[in-house]
Parts: sequence; C-alpha cells; structure tokens
Amino acid sequence: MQTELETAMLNVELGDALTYNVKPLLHEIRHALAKLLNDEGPTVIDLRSLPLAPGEEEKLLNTLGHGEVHASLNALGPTEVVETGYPGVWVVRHYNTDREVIGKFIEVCDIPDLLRSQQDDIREGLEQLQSELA
Amino acid sequence: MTETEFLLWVRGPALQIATIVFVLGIVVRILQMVMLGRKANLAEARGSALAGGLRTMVTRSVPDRGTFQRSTFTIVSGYIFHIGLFVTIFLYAPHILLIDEVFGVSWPALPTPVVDATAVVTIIALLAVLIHRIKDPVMRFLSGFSDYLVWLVTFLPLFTGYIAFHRIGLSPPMLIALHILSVELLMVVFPFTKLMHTFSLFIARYYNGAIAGYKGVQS
Amino acid sequence: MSGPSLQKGLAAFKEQIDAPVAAFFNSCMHCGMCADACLFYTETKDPTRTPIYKLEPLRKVWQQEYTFWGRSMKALGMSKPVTDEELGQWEELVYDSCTLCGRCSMVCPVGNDIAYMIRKMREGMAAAGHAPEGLIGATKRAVTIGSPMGVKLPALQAQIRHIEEDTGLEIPLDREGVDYMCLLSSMEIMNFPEYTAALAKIFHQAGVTWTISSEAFEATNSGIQIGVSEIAAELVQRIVDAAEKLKVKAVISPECGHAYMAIRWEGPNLVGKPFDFKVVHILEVLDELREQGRLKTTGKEMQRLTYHDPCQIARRGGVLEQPRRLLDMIADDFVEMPEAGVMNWCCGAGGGVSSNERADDLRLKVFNRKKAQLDAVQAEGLVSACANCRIHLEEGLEEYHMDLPVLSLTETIAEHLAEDKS
Amino acid sequence: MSKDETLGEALRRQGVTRRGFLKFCAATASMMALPPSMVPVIAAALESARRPSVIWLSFQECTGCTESLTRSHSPTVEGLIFDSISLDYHHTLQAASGSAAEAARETAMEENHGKYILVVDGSIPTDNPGYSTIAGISNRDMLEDAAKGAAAIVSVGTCAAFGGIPAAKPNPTGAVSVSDLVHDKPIINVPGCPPIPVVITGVLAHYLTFGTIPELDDLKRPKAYYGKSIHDRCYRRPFYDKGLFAETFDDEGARKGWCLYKLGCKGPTTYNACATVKWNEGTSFPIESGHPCLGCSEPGFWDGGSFYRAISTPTEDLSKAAVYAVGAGAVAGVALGAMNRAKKQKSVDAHEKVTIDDLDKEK
Repeated sequence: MQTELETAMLNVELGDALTYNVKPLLHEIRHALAKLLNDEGPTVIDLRSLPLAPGEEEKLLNTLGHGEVHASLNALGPTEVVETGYPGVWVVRHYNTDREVIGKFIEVCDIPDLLRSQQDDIREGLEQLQSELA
Repeated sequence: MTETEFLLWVRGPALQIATIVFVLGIVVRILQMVMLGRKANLAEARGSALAGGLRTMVTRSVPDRGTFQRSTFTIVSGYIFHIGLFVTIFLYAPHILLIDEVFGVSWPALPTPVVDATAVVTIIALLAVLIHRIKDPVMRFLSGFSDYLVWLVTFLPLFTGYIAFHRIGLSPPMLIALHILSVELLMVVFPFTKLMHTFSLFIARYYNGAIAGYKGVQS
Repeated sequence: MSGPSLQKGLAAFKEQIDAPVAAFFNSCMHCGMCADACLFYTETKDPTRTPIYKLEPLRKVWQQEYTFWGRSMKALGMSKPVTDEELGQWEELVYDSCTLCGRCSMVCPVGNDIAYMIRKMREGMAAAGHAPEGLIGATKRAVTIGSPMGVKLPALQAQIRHIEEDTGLEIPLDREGVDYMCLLSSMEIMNFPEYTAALAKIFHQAGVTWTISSEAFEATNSGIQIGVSEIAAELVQRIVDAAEKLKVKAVISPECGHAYMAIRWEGPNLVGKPFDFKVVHILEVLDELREQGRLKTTGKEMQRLTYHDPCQIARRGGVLEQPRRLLDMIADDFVEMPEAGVMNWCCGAGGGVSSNERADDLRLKVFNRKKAQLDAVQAEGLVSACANCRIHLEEGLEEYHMDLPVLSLTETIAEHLAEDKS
Repeated sequence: MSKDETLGEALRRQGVTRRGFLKFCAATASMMALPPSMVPVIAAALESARRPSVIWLSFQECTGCTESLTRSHSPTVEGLIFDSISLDYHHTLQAASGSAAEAARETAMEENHGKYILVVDGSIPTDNPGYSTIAGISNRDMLEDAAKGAAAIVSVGTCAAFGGIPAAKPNPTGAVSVSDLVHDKPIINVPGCPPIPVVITGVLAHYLTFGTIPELDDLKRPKAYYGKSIHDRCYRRPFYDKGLFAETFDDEGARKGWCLYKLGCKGPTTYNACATVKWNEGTSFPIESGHPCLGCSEPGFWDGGSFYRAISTPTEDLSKAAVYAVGAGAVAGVALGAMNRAKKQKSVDAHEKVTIDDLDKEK
C-alpha cells in the first residue's frame, strides 16, 4: 500500500515537473493530422531524436491509446505497426532480431509505407509466380 | 593551448593571481586610505558623529526629491545597473556555487530566467549609462580614460556572461573561459581604479555623515 | 617667510589630505550629480564649475603622493605634476565659483563632502599665492585693523551711542562676568545697527546680562574664507582671549553664517584646545529664551513670510529648527521655499565670494537660482539670519527687479516684543 | 562479396526485402540524425552506393571504442552497415593475424589507393616510437603511411580525436591526436569515451550514402551529433533554469531527478548526442541514470579536474590564496600607510607659517 502510494506520488511529481515535452508533441501531431486532411502529405516524428524525459514516451503513447489496427511484420527483425486511438496516427517500432529497439517513430499518414507491398517486391513476386506457372 | 587548457588556466592559476591582486589591492588601498587619519574634533559636539556616520551610510542610497528630479536619469539608471549587477553576481546559481566553494556560505538562487532577464536589463542600463556619459556635457567633461576603462571592465563580465549563457558565437568552454577571464580582468583592475568605490563609498559616506552628525545635521 | 610658492601650496595640500579626503577621491565615479546640486553650475551650465572638478589639483596630489599606483607612476616619471599655472587656473573655480555652501556634499551618492575638501584646498591655494585679491585685502584688514571691512572701535562706539539714544537701553561694553559676550559682524556694525538694538531690547526684556568686547567684537573670520589656518586661528584667539578675560559663560555668534562656522565649529580646532565657554548662535539663544518663556511677543507679521537658511548656520551649522519655532511666534502666514532646510540653495555670496570683487557679476548671475526658489512661493517678506546673505539677497532682488523686503529674524522678533515686562 | 557490388545488391543478395530495406533506411536516417523525410533520398543513394574499403588502425587505446561498436552480438543495422563495407583490416576483429594480417592491410591500401576510409582509434605516441608498435612498425609510421592513400580519416574516440587519456598529464608517451600529425586529409573526429555506437556507424553511413563527409564543427566533429550541448538537450534542463539542484547523490534533489550541475555535470560545455540518441538501444544516458556528464567528448576532459566539481568553481584553492592575500595586504597596506603618514608628517613639520605678508604673489 505504502509503496503504491509512493509510486503514485512520484508519478504525480514526474507528471507535474517533467511532462513539458508531451503537450508540444501532441500539438505537433494535431497539426500533422490537419495537414494530412488538407492533402499536404504525411509526417514522421523520430522519437529517438527528442530529449524525452523518463516516462514521457510512455505518457505520450498512453495518451494516444490503441486503435483498431495492430500489424507486425518481419523484415530484418520484427517491426510493430500500431494505429493509435486517433485514426491516422501510427506508432512504428523497429526491432532487430534480438528484439532490441532500433527505431521508434510516430507516423501521421493513411497507412505507413512499410505496410504496403512494395512495387519492386510485387514485380519480383509476379516474376516468380510466372516462372512457377510456366 | 587548447580551449580546455585555456579554461583550466583561467579557472586555476589566473583566477588565483586575480584573487590575490584583488584582495591584496583592496586591503592595501583601504589601509592606505584610512591610515591617513584625521584630527580629533575639539569643538563641542551637538550630535553623535558615529550615529550620523552610520545613518548616512544607509540614507545616502536614497536621494532627496529635488536631486531626484534634477538627476533622474543618473539615479534611475544607476539604481538599475547596480541592482542588476547585484542580482547577476550574487543570485545566480553557478555564482553562488563558486562563493560556496570558496567561502563555504551559500544562499538560495533566483530562477535562471529571472537572472537572465535581469542581465539583459543591466546590459541595456550600462549601455545607456555609457551613452549618457558621452552625451552629457558635465559627464563627458569629467570623464577620462579611467572612467571608460572602469565602464568596460564592468560591462565585459556581464556581456560575456550573457553570451556564455546563451552560447552565442563561440564554443561553450571558450565562452565560459572568456567570461571568467573578463571577471579576472575586473578583479585585477579593481584596486587600481575607482572601482574601489564599491568599498570606499561606505567609508566616504561614514565620514560625510560623521562630520555632519557631529554638528547635529543629518546629511 | 619668503612669500607664496608652488612648493608651499603643494606641501599644504599634502598636509591637508586626510582619511576622509582619500576616501572621497577614491569614491568619486564622475557621475556629475554634484553639478546639478551647485548653483554655480546650474546657472552657468559651465562644466568646469562642477564641484568635484574644482578639486582636481588636490586630487592629483592625493593620487600622486598617497596611492600606490600614483606613486609608482610618479616614480616612473609617468605622471604630470601639478603646476603653478594650473593652480592659477583653478583660483577662479575654488574661490569665485564656490561659497562652501555644501549642497553638493548632501547630494553626492557616494557621500563625498566636497565643501570639506574645498575648504582644505584653499589652504594650499592661499599658500601658493592664488587667493583672490579682494580676499587678501579683507584678510589683511582683519588682521591689522580688526575687521575685514576696516571697521575700528571708534566706529562701533559711535554706533553704540546712536543705538543707546534710540532705544534708551544700555549697550554694555567690556562688562565682566556676564552671561553672554556678543560678537558682531562688520556689516551689522555699518549696515544693520538695528541688530544690536534688537539684542539690547530682547536681552533687556529677558533679563539676560551681556556685553560686547572692545578688543574682540568682530565675528567674521577672513582667515577661514581665504584658507589660512594660522590667520584664522589668530582671529579666533582674539575672541578666546576676550571671552576669557571677561569671564563670560558663552559667546554669541551673530547673524552671520561663516562667523558661526569659524567660532563654533572651527574655532577650537584652530586654536588647538576646547573652549572654556560655550559658543552659541543668536537664534539658539532666542529659541532657548522662548522655551523658558523669557521671550514674549505680541502681534504677528501679516504678510506672507519665507525663511532663507544661511548655509553655514543650517546645513553646515545645525541650526535648523530654531528659526522655524521663532518664526512661528511672529509670522501669521509662513511658507517654506521648496528644498528649504538642509537642501536650501545658497544665496551665492558666502565663503568669501562677497569679499572678492572679481566674482561680483557671477554671484549676481547665480542668484537666479534663489530667484526661482523665491518665485515658487510668492512670499511678501524674506527672513534670514545672516548679514552677508541679507546684503546679497537685497542686491540680487534689486538686480532681478523683485520687490521683496529682506528681514533679519532677530530684528523682526525685537519689533514684536511684548511691551509689558513682568 | 564482390567489391563492385552496390549496397542495394548486397542487401538483396542477403535476402533483405524492399520492405526490409525501407526499414533499414528509416533506421539509418534516425542514426544519421537526419529527418525522417530524408528516408527516400537515403534509400536511393544507398541503393547505388559502392562498398568502400575500410582500414581500421588501433594505436594507444583500450578497445573500448571497438567494444562500443561491436557490443551487440546479433545483426543490427549498424552491423549491416559494417557488413556492407569491406573491413579489410582491423586487428582486433579480423581472423587473420601476424604477417598475413599486415599483408591484407598492405594489399587493401594498394588496391584502393586514394579511395579507402581510414578509421583510427587510440592516440599516437610521439616520444619514444617503441611505446606502441604493430608488427614492428611504430604507430606514427603506420598512420602516416596509411593516411597517404586514404580518402578520409575517421578518428574514433577521444584518444584519436584529441589525445585522450594517454595524453593526460604528464603525458608520458607524448600522445597526440590524428589531426596533430595528419594535415592534408579530411578528418572526421568522432570523440567520446567511447563514442555512441550509432554515431560511428552514422558517419560511415553518411559517407556511404552521400560519398562526402558530413558537415563538421570547428573541432571536426559532425554537427548532426555534436551540434548541441548535452545541457541544451537535457531533459533535466528545466530544473537548472528553476535553480533546483541535487546537492549530493542521495539527497531529496537527487531522488527527484533535479539538475546535477552542482555535482560537477559538464553538460553545459559538452557537445554530444547522448541526451537524444542515448545509450544501450536508446535506454538512457548518464544524466538519466543520475550521474553527471563527464564531458568525455571534449578535448582536455581528462585534465579538467574532478568530475564532481561544478564547472564554475575554481580549480585552485582560492580561499587559501585570499587569506594569504589579506595577510600580505595588511602588511603592505600598513607599510604603505605608514609611509603616507610619514610623508604627511614631513609636510606638517616643514610647514612655514603663512602670514598676511605671504599672500600676495609678486607680480
């Protein structure tokens, strides 16, 4: 009980003192969504280029919440693509084969490019299918 | 000499030399001044010289109304830059840390943005003071090399401190080194110039107040 | 011994510089505020008349002789010594453009008592032969004749006879064992005999015993104005001798500013020992009588009155409240000028300026300051307590076409003395 | 792996899909501290990039830099970058040893003359060449020899970049940095003790991607990583601005994560990417772990006095100096004051009485 209370208090302190990055980031996402609707293109935010305080990333992602899509793909290690509670806002996390994070992005777009089948891969796949049918 | 070596030099030997010149010079100057002595007053006193002297040491900081109206700019700008210097020197966290390190006493600092804003105001006030010195016929007439030197060595630490804080122009170690160096320049120049007024003005005010107080006048 | 010389002057500077002077020069930041406090600057706008600048040669000597840096520079031959020509140039600044009023000493933010230093500087200036001719003449007359205006005992005796005839009261000369020995300034003897008459009336009513010494009736001290301590001491000694000879309890300094400074504050220091008698200003005596109920007045002056504080009596002398309390007895409509009291503006003729004919035009020019102060209150009568101020005020008012009577406080009180004596 | 193969081809051959390549480019952009919008440019450039030959020389060093780089034991993006270069000589990593290794180096230098990248870690002794030799060749000779044919030199770690710990007072080996000895080649300094691994690979990736060296600051450090101070990007900066400091390592302020300035943090004078890129897969960086920044990417950090003294404090004992100065000042002041008094007294003694006959100047 005691420790839970302490943790809660610490969180409040952290919340009060250190969340100065969360709000501006949420605003940035808001602007990016507006841009997306106006056909001004997608936005990608590199979470590793920001001086985030401990707990801030968590707080940001908690605020964004979870949406309907949760995709994972395997290319040079796993990658998780999650749509947040705000449609058009995606969280993309790249891992290496040891499941160490090698990249963390927030993408504001219809669908992250990584999920699309790539033209060259489609072409190669087609070629392969053709050769198999031939 | 690399930047870091330069920084180490200004933080080390140079600061030591400056401190010695500063402290030694001030002690010498004050002793030289006070040891000239003055004759005992044989006239029957009407008031207390001691009380008058101590009172004037404080009261002379506030001008009378007529004087304030006649010398408004000098007084207001003087107040601003003196208070500004006090705040930037003594209420800025890294400076307090330095004092704590050397003298073992410390006190709470003002928030950095407040000190930063004060520094800007002080820099502006010092520039205004310089322009006033150059433009005012009396001040221009009275001023010589030492007046401008004194202005410069006072201005430099503020200016270098400001650009060091905001990292303008040079690398931070260089900026900090230049800032410390400018303070050392101030410290070395201090005992040889009228910067001594920082201390001697209290002695001067005491004598003024004591001379008047003995006669029952509050000066 | 061998006449004035630069060496004597510089030696006197060295002798005069003391701890306060060193602290003052050390502290001056050339802020220029003393200029705005000085009527010789405000009315001429001449920067050379900035009070602290008037001390420049003295400051140089201090720096070159008494500071480490200055001594080093001097040893290396890198400093310019003070020259005779320089002192010559400063003569006009030190004597003509300063009344020792001490207003700058009240304003200086670092607390420099500039008037204190001017007084000291004059010692060197006089020793170097750079005192104004007019003051030299006055000083010579003071020593040889006994009065700077050349008033001799027979002239005083003649005036006394007139006053005795007018008032029917005795003016006691050389009476031993009385309470007070009164001093007079030459101006009072020659121009304002009413003052002596007023003393006789008031003392008669109050039952005070008093006398005037035939050997030392002159209150003024040119030695102080010109800045020669030995001469000043000689003049003070005459009064001390007379007071001791007559065994009086106290010596009364008349309505004269620098006379009060000379005998009350400088006197014991000049002769080198404390006095056996008290020295009081006439206003202090009158106020004390008032307090004891021995000074009774009837009726009041109905015109609007204001009071000019003589610098050496008020700011430099400490007699500030007494004239106000006395005026309260006899003035129906009393107004204070702006900055009255310790910050009062000098009339422009003190500190030997009035004895220095060369400064006549200048002192009338700077009177404009007093005019502005007077204009602010629209008084119908100007009361003061210094004969020198009074003469100059009258001259100045005439120069500026102002119709304003100048009154002596003592004389005005005498006019309102209650007739019935209990 | 053929030397003429492009990077794109090499990756494809390793079974990396387009999607994988895209992921690789995104991670590379992040690594190079480039904005995500640069990903397509990087993808296009990397697709056609040729694999450069890299020769890695290690001199007076602790192998910490190599450790930093190779700390991961599984393929990472950094690993991939390394896979896509031709690391022709690295005496810690290469399988070959002895004369075979040296022969490989000489061959690579000859074949790729003017094109290879020379990576150096460790400082070079200039005092006695015998302090550090490889295969009987002094470090200095080897460096100067290898530098001749290099397209660019990357000085990895503070030792190679600025002299580092071996150059600390009294510098017994006369250790110097690469840029002290080589003046006619482009040099990229990647200081840090050790440098952040992605910074090393980021610089290599930049060279691979664009064929040029990145924009450098006046200490030849890539601005992308060293452009801002730790202090400027530190999440604890608001505490500094508010004047909230940890005074000790276990006080209330330390627990609350306040600024470590008073505990000697060199963040304000240290330029590095630790506060954003962070260490250990972006887990944290020293300040986040409650320890002040040592300033390890700055020249001279090794001789900067205690790591735990604030940068604004003097390095010498000032209070002692001040006390001595007061003492000396008192003695000198009393002596000079006495001289003044004597001088004044002399004037008083020599005073000639001024009479009324002494006032007029003979005209």
